[in-house]
Amino acid sequence: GCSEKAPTGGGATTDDDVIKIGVFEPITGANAAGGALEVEGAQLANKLYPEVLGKKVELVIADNKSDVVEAASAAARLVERDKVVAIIGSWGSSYSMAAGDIVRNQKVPAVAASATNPLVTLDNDFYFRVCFLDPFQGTVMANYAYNNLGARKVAIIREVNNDYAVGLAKFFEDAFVELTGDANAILEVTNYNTGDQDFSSQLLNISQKNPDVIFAPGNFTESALIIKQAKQLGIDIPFIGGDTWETPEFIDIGQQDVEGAVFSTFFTSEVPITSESEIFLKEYRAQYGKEPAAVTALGYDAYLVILDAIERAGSTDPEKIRDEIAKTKNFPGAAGIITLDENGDAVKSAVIKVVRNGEFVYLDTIEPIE
Amino acid sequence: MKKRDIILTIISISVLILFLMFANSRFDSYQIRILNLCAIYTILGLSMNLINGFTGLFSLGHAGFMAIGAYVTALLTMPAAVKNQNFFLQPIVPWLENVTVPFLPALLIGGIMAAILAFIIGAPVLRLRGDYLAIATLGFSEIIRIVFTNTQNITNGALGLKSIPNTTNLWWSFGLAALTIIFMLSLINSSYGKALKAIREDEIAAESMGIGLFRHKMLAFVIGAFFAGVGGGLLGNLLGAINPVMFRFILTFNVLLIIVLGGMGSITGTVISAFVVTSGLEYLRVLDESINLGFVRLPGIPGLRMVVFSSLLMIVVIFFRNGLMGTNEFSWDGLFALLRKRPSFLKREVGR
Amino acid sequence: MELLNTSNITMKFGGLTAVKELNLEINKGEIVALIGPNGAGKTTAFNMITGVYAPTSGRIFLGESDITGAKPHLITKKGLARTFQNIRLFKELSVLDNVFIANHLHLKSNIFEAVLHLPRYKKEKKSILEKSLFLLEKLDLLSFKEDKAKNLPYGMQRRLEIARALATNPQILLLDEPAAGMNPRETDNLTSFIKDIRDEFELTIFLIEHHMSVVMGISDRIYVLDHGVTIAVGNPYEIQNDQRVIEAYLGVSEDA
Amino acid sequence: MSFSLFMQHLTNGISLGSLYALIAIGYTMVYGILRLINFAHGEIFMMSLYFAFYGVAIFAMPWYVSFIVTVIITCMLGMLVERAAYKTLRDSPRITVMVSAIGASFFLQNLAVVLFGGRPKAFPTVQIFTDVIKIGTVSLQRLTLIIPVATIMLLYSLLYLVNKTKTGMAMRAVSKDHETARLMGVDVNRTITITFGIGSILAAFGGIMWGMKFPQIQPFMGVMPGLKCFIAAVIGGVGNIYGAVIGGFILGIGEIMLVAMLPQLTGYRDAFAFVLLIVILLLKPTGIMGEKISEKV
Amino acid sequence: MLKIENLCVAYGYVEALKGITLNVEEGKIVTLIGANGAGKSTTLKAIVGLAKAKSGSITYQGKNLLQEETKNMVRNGITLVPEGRRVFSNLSVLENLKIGAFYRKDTKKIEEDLEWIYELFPKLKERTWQQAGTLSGGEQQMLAVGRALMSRPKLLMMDEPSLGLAPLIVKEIFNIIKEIHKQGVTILLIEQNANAALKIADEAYVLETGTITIKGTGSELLKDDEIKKAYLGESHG
Ligand SMILES: Nc1ncnc2c1ncn2[C@@H]1O[C@H](COP(=O)(O)OP(=O)(O)OP(=O)(O)O)[C@@H](O)[C@H]1O
Ligand SMILES: Nc1ncnc2c1ncn2[C@@H]1O[C@H](COP(=O)(O)OP(=O)(O)OP(=O)(O)O)[C@@H](O)[C@H]1O
Ligand SMILES: [Mg+2]
Ligand SMILES: [Mg+2]
Repeated sequence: GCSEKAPTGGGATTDDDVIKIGVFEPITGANAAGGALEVEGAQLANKLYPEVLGKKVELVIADNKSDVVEAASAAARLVERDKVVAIIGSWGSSYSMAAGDIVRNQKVPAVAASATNPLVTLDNDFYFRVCFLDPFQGTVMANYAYNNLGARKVAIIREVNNDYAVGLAKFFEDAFVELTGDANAILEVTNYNTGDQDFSSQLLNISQKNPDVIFAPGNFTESALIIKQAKQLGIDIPFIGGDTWETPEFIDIGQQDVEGAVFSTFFTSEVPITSESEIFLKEYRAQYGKEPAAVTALGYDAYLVILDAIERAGSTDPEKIRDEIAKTKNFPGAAGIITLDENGDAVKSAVIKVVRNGEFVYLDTIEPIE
Repeated sequence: MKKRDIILTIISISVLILFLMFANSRFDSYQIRILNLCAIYTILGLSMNLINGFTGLFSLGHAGFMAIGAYVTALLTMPAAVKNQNFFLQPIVPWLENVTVPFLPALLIGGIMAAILAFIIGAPVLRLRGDYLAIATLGFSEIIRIVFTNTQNITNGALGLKSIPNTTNLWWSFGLAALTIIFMLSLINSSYGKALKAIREDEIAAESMGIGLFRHKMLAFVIGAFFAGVGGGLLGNLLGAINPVMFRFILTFNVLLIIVLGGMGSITGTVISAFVVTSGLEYLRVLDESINLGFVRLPGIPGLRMVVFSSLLMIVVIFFRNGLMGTNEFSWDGLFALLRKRPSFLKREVGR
Repeated sequence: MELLNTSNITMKFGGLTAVKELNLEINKGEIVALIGPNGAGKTTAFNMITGVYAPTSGRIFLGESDITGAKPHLITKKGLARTFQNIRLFKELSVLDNVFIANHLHLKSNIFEAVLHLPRYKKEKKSILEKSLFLLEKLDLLSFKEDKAKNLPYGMQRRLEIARALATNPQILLLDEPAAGMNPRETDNLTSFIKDIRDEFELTIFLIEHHMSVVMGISDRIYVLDHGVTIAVGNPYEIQNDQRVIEAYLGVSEDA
Repeated sequence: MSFSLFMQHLTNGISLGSLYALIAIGYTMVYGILRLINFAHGEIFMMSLYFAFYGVAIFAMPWYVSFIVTVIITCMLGMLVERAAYKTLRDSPRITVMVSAIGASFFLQNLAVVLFGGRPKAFPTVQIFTDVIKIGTVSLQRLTLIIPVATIMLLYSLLYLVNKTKTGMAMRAVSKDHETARLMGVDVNRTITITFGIGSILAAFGGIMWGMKFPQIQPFMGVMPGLKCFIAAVIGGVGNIYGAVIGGFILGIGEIMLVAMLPQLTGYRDAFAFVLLIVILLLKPTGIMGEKISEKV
Repeated sequence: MLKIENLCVAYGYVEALKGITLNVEEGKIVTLIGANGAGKSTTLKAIVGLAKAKSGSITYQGKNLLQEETKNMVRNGITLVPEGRRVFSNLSVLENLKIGAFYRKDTKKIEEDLEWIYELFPKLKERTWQQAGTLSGGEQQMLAVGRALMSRPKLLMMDEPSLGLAPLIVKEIFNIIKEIHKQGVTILLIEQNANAALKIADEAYVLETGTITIKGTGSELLKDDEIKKAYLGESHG
């Protein structure tokens, strides 16, 4: 590629008229789907806002292959080879974590779109994120289950080898136990693994305990199959979940069986929060002819936050950009107003949606807890 | 060894050391990372070659041993504060919380734990043959991974570990790779090494010549696992973050690929192949990027790299059935012969 | 003095009794042959004695010790070595290594001494090397020591197998059809060769063979099996004139 | 556990087991003839789902036409894979062939990512198969009744083919000795190609059934079923067609019952297959119905 | 019938045949003798295409065999009984015989030929349903010959059919070779048992490390002193 021609080692001489921003995502491998969603967002943002400081912004996409070893190399390559000034990504907290040391040591800021694992930004001044964290989301769903569904007993089925699902399940559990004041409010926590397709015995087991609600954090394909199989087994208990469910495929796969499934997410197109949301929605629908996923909006926002920081820094020096990213406050993104806290995490509202008539329908907005 | 060869060997080792010093000061972190990976894959490749290439056991359990090494080394080198930060969902078991040891002992303990596990697994599994051994060892490595996913208060489960001290550097990785090479060469040329090769050639004959099959297979298996553990430890402390998903079968396959391409039963081949495959895969990244032809800009096709890589792999395997080196080893004589264009250096047996 | 002794060893494969109640007595220094039609159970008897199969019933003694059901490598350590009906050399390894490996069982150094080249290993290695070269020279194979075993002509491969077996320092050597695939001329040479090594290495030899010229030429005693059953024991003269042996195995004599 | 609950679990187990069995037959078939673990089998299975999907979704074929086309194309794909990845390696060391096989499987995965995209797609289900019916207290999809029947039918047709026809005899001969088979006038390459074709047809059948039961497709979906069904084949005795079916049922029912009886072990469910595999191999080193391979010395 | 001219075959760097010329006339028994590793088996393998010729030519009834694939050899009437029998151990005796007639379509004739084989080898008839792998060495050798005959060969090539067989069976095998020959089959025979082979051979060639050193009729060679010394051994003088 063209980037190869840049002299390596020694004093960095970047191309003068372009600013490179790395997009660090799983393009191939098991998480390719999620990666693609975020890339869409970043690319759309780049198309709409192609310039900053009078220079063209170029996205350099690096595939982390859904693999931790590769992820570290890909991140190192972005930083050293492509001389990017900042990085967007990655879907999948573990890949972000693998890049953590590199961005910190090389002092290049990274903004994750949807990595919700608290460890990503913890103790790393160079990692940020534009989404909320699992603890918040867990609380939101616990509240919803307790208040709106009147649930007092809940069963959890979680994707045990997925850090996101394990974390979310735990935060939900803590919050729900606190709400009910009942140490046994969680009847059972049952597990499955990524790629599993048969959940019948897990479902039968938890249905025997008669929970009011089943909380099922995990990948959307598996989740859709879980709900589908539950219906086939005649289990008529409401399912609630997390932000990963908000993909068209969740409905495609689940069809009428996922009707009524409720989950929390970052953003809704029904109630555009900012003017940026409307621009994003319009352009996305025009380009792709469908409704965007939340993580796409977040990928879009990650780009904008970086761009904004470059603008404010008036420089392409990664360290200066980092300092400006850290100061991001009340920034109007497509998926809501973004304010980064001292950990570099976004403090923002969550949205609750339900599947109705084959579409995601907005239910409620939950403001962040101070 | 001839005097000439000793001198040449000393010269090349000095050149390597000079190169490492140069690389350390002048290379960027990306290049250094790739070099580190090359050296680590050399260790992993050699350890697997001992089991699969020299002893002829068909073992696909390497990722499991690496996982043990990586986790043990990481947990032993992480300070208590970092551990507590990591284990925010479920606290770490107390006996692990406060142990912190320096890198080298941690690596060794990692290797030894992998070796102990290999010993336990080996007792039942090494009785199996061929494909059955392959699938059983693959199974064990998957079981290790699944156990690591589910023992949250020891391994932090799916969350993985992060902020592992970045201790691995060129000196560690190349130093240990060099030690591994020397160890393997010395082992292979010793009476024990020859016994292992005899087992590969013909188990029944080897046993009839007084070679205890089980004991020697176990020896290779345990030593291989030890080095796999050390390699895994180096890898974990290079990456700084590990999780159970990373130790899937594909990791074993990467190592297998290296030894098959290099030549099963050739130490030289493994070393060459570890460097070629690791850096080659990085180089192919170009395919995923957009290509600027000056007048038009071709968009990169995501995933094309892996398609090209897997087809290259198959082509290489098809045309170099016995790998680049077969079972041959580098020797100075061979090199000179090659320079004089004698074919004896890379002589391949036909119809094997 | 009795060196090898089997008492009523029997081997069954599923419904088939390959060897039935075989009683062998082989004395030190003897050359004993085992003959019989194809499928009579000769190789099976060898496999039981060498530990490849554990006999279904019966006991096997090597000198004083009971080796029934012991692992092949332990039996070899006790001083019993063999060759195979279908050559089983370490094909990809050099001729020298083939013989070298057969010394491994007597190695006293442990693996660390070997890898670190500590003095004891160095000394042992030197003597193994010397012994291997000596054996190769004895068997006229010295000039091929660097060749891969599989590249040797068939006859030499057979000899190498014997050299390899001798390297384990056996008291008794079991040869399974050493003359198979040899022409009559080579077969004659083999006959004298077997006698030579018996004397040179003070061996006891137990062999299976279909070439009567070999069997009758060197055997002190002969056992004859048919369908797993011992149908005759005796010296060559007795065997050649035993009606049952002629019927089952030799056929009417017209000089085999 | 109540009786009706137990029956429900058992039904689920049989239904999963018969799917495993169906795919395991394909593995066993190829292994029996070539002594080669066809690692790409799972990927051929995955591709068949995509073919069926595109048949219905893009080319708007009725489902039955699409399914027939799928079987045909998958069969061709299998033969193609054999040509590319295995044929040239006929006399190579086994491990080389194994690497090539794994390489082929990665190739197909990545190809699927490039061609079809990494995002999962919903498999077009057919109402008459997926409708839920109730038998007593047990609720099941019609499919659950169809799959075991299909599996048994395919089992017997295969047994007939392998044991009673000339092609089958050629297959068995090829499995022992290529050179001699050639000497007898057997077209070894063709026989192997046919074997792969049949194996792939089985993968396609398995794929379609699987897709209707678990209606989602993505490029990596072949890995786990591939591995599990291979394990099923090994448990039953790889190379033995009956064995594959038995292994499939044992694995399917075992997995379900494990979780049913010991709910606290759900996280280890995938390990169950491997534990079972290892236990069985230790008891019977060549699987339940595997031929005893005692090398004649 | 079969003409080999200047045939060279190499396995990698090992030259197994260094230009041999040999002629098999229709209706004859031709035998090829020579020490181990002389290249006898290689000659037969080259004829059926299992070993690749480097140079030279092989013609059979005017047809260039080097162009021909192994699997088509039986159709031309050439069948090889390979060294070491190589019966299909997982097939029954009957199936082994049937696969010998694999290319044939004349089902009725096949049945008749089966009867003929069972007449030649009554032992095989007893074992029709037994798995070939469990037969004794001698029985396997008979099966290998029977299997070859089922293809109704015009030229039958046998690679050391007496290898490892009991004396009684060796005699039987040679009788059968004579019997087959009487029924009009041309035979190319490789034997270590030079004595027996030369006795039945019309013509004989001696192969030494890849070259043909002596040729002549069977009885000529039997009397040849060189041959006696090199191949027949003293006890057969
Ligand atoms: N591993 C085995 N499994 C089943 N049957 C076996 C096995 N080994 C040998 N046999 C059977 O046992 C019988 C005796 O075989 P064995 O090899 O001992 O014969 P042999 O006397 O050595 O014959 P030959 O002279 O042909 O070598 C044969 O019928 C053979 O098929
Ligand atoms: N596949 C092979 N690869 C390498 N060399 C081979 C191969 N097959 C045979 N050779 C070599 O070719 C030469 C001739 O072998 P061939 O098998 O034709 O001998 P032969 O006369 O049939 O001997 P035998 O009496 O042992 O059957 C030998 O030196 C042998 O080592
Ligand atoms: Mg025998
Ligand atoms: Mg031969």
